[in-house]
Amino acid sequence: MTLIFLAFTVALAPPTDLKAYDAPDDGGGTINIEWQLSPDDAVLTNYEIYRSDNGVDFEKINFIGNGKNFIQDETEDNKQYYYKVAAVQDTIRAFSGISTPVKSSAQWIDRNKLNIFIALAIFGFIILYYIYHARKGKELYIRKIAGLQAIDDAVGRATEMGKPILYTTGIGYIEDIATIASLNIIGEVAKKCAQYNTRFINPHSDPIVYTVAREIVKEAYSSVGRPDAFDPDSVYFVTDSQFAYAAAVDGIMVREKPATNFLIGWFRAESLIMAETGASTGAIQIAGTDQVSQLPFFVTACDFTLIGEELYAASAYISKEPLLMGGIKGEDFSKLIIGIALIAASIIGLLTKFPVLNLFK
Amino acid sequence: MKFVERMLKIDRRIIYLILAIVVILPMLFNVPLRVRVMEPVQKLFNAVEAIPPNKAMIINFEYDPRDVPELQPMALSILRHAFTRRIKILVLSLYVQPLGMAQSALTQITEEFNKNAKTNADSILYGRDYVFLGWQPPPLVPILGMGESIANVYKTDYYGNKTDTLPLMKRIKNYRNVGLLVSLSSSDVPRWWIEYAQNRFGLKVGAGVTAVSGSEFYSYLQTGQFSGLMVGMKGAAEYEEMIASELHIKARRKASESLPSLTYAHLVMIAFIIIGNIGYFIKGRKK
Amino acid sequence: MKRTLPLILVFIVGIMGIIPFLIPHPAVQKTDDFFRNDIMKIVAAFALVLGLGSLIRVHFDKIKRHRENWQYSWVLLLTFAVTSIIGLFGGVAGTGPLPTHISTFHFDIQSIYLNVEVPLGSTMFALLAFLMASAAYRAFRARSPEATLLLLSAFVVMIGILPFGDQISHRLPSFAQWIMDVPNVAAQRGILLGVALGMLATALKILLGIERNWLGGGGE
Amino acid sequence: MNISFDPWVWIGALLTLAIFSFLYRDNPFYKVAEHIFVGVSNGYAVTFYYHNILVPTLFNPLFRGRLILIIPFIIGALYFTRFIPKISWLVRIPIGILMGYGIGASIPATIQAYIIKQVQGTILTPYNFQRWHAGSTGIIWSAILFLGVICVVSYFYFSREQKGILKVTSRIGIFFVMIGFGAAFGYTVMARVSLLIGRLQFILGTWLGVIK
Repeated sequence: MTLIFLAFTVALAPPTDLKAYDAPDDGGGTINIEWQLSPDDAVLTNYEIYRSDNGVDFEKINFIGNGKNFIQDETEDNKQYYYKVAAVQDTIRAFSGISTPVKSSAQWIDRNKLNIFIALAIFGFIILYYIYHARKGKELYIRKIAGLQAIDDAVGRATEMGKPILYTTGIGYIEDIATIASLNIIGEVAKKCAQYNTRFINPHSDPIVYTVAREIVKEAYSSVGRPDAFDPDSVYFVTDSQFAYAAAVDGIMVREKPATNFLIGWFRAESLIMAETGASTGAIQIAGTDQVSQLPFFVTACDFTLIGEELYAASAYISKEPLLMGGIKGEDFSKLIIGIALIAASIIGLLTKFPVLNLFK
Repeated sequence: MKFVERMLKIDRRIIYLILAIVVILPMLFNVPLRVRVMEPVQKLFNAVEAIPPNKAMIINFEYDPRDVPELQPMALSILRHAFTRRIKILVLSLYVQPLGMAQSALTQITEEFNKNAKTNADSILYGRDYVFLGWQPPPLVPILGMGESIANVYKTDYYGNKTDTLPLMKRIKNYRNVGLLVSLSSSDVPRWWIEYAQNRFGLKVGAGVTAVSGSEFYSYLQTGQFSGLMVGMKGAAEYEEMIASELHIKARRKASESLPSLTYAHLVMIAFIIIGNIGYFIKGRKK
Repeated sequence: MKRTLPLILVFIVGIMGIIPFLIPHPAVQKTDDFFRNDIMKIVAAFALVLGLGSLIRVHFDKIKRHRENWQYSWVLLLTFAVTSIIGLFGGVAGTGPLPTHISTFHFDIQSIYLNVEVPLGSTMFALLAFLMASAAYRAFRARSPEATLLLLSAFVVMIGILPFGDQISHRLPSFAQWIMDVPNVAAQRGILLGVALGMLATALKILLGIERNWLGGGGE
Repeated sequence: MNISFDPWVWIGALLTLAIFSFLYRDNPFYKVAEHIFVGVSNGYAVTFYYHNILVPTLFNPLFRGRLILIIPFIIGALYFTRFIPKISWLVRIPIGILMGYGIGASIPATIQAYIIKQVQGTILTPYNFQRWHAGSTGIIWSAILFLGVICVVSYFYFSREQKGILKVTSRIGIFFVMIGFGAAFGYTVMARVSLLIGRLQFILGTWLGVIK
């Protein structure tokens, strides 16, 4: 009898050197448990994890498939726990030793994220430094950006043809940087429309973007001394449903036949639906977005496309605000640093064993 | 010259019309197009073949009517494959909408097999050869819970039978008795199976996804987290090709029948691009 | 006041948005949670009223002045009213006080969504098949080296992913995939790096109140 | 030929055709469909915002005495000041809060996803070479990728005229961009045509029943 019992207990080798420790860089409430696989791992049903708060009476709290040697346990902070792990084959269990007592706790800093904040510090400093310089009235050069030269002619053309101008900021929210960049450009376009007395159509798919745009356009009209010319119905909300919005904009394009369509902001699949419809009406189209997935379609269907960062550059450039221009110089310097970092890291990566990739987790 | 001019500005409606014709016509004649099977689908087929006799396969239906054209053919092929090889099947969804898709696929294929079954042995019986577990919210509960006990997560099946009374469920206790899970989805769900079921219980996972979402999933195949992958109608067609050539099943091949439409659509686009360029070059020379 | 108060707010709230990334401690995470899941959601929900206000005003105005196509504004306003009423009083699952079915015919909000909005949406989406064709025909002309490259790579990939491309050469599909994996990724990365820096710069300018365009006009 | 008798199928089919008719030219059917689309989508939005956000996250907890929720309620209400000229500037407060938080949160996310991750994937190291599963050619591909990224970035260098070396690199950069765009365009065709086939199967199959 005892022999058989013994036979069973020795039949299965237990998992060895069990480690239980507080999960690092987390908000507490978690303990990591690690062990060396049982030599019989292949034949196991699974591993069972047992927990105790006094080191004597354990209760099964979790289990994990064989081949695995790590699990996390949800715990109460600052309460002591003991762990042990059993290798299980059907009804047979072989227990590991009991872990040293361990408490879970919350950390104040997530070290894995530090690199992000170092990067933020570096780039942030550079950009702000150049903005500060620009404030001191240093003249800054920015190369020509095709789409921008086009804007003036576009409005002029519309005036001659006596046709309106359509401007859509896409389906982004107010916190999307592309939307904000677009809102910088919309003001300038509206100003020109006000000067030339060209009709301005601006449908929206987000109520907040609509509210802000309305203010900006209104401001643009009064800034050139024609507040009376502002038509409150020229800036309006349509719907927040992606394709319903596209359907509505398509409708405007074919009915109002704008001379120029501005498709500048944050776009998804509706980008080509609008761009191609606009092209079919013979309008000049100026597009711009930072959505890489949509750029191919704008580039094919539109006359001018502000690609990615060009959009932001444009929004700074067009306003001629030295402060905004300063930012661009800062971005350029940051690019140099990224380039250098890439090359340096590659040299290290190629010549040494140093795990350079871990710096960029 | 006149002709060249025309080559340069063909009315878009003509393009649309021709495109519509070449897409619709093949749909009326349903002539399947043969394809060479690419690695991702070959892998999935092999993964199904490799399921040991004592283990079952889980099919996770996770698509709504919108994705039927792309994903339903995959479902049918997988079911046909499994039933021919006598692989036991568990069917489930994490959300409620796809249940309808699953039901219709199961009815169609089981009838198809039982139509020409003579003995009880070679027919497909509910509870013995397959079980429709149905739906058990929230999604993470079944994904994790089935690692310990499937019957505990799905106390009753889709039809309300007590799960543990079904003969098949007496043998299939948890993921350890599951050789492969195939997730047919247009959303993120295949990723969840990897993140939770695979990372924790080493469950083998394969997937069938729509062409729109396809590109996001290839990397999981490269890293080996997916045992195989079908993308869009082409992927579905390749699987149909496999069961036709390897298992000699004579059945409708809906995806393969859509391939001609797909192909001709591409060819029409290419043709018009070429026409446009020819016109452009001739005109260029004239100047 | 009218401009400074909002600017100060943006700065503070912006910082509140940043730190939860660095600090896992519950003290921080819980506040962030409340901010994101309660305050943000609710404030955003209220905004819809502004939009709908505009929508309704514009269309009533159209009807009043008999602007071009004013009849269709009735269609819009009516479908809007009906859907809202069914949705608000019929309940999400059709379990509200308002009855949402006549014998076996259900017209609860979900059926409306599935049978009206979904078909309309997926058809608009499907239009792209046609629009891509006309766009490609018009734009893919070998005018310049750039345009030629655009055209060629589109070509290779279009043929390469087809069964028939494989019949031309077994190499073609893998070449198409290579274009997707190497030059395509290089282009995307390059653009993304620029975009990221642009975003960062703009974000900082907004938080620090250097870029205050969004305030629009009115009151110092 | 067994045509459907489900009214919803008919509605869906007619709307589908109305949208497709737009490809020929703008017409009354499309106009109706378009206006229905906008109307219904807004109606659905109202329902969704009310039943799935305001009721569960604001009203219910508030009436259960979670008074802190009065704060977002008031902030949200500030939107309406837009209609009261005297205090209309208050609308900037809810807008500022949404925008500020969104932008703040986006900063670390952007740096991680768009800068650090991209740089990591580009660095030339043995590990990145294997990632291609392309054997010995992996190193060449990584090298091309590396070159491409540097050149594309140089195209976005605004504060110097594109002369000399910068002219060369930015030209190469734009070549990469064009190849990438072309490929992405070509790759998308299949997905879009699949969607079209889906709609046609609905028309010809579910509705008209001319195809099985």
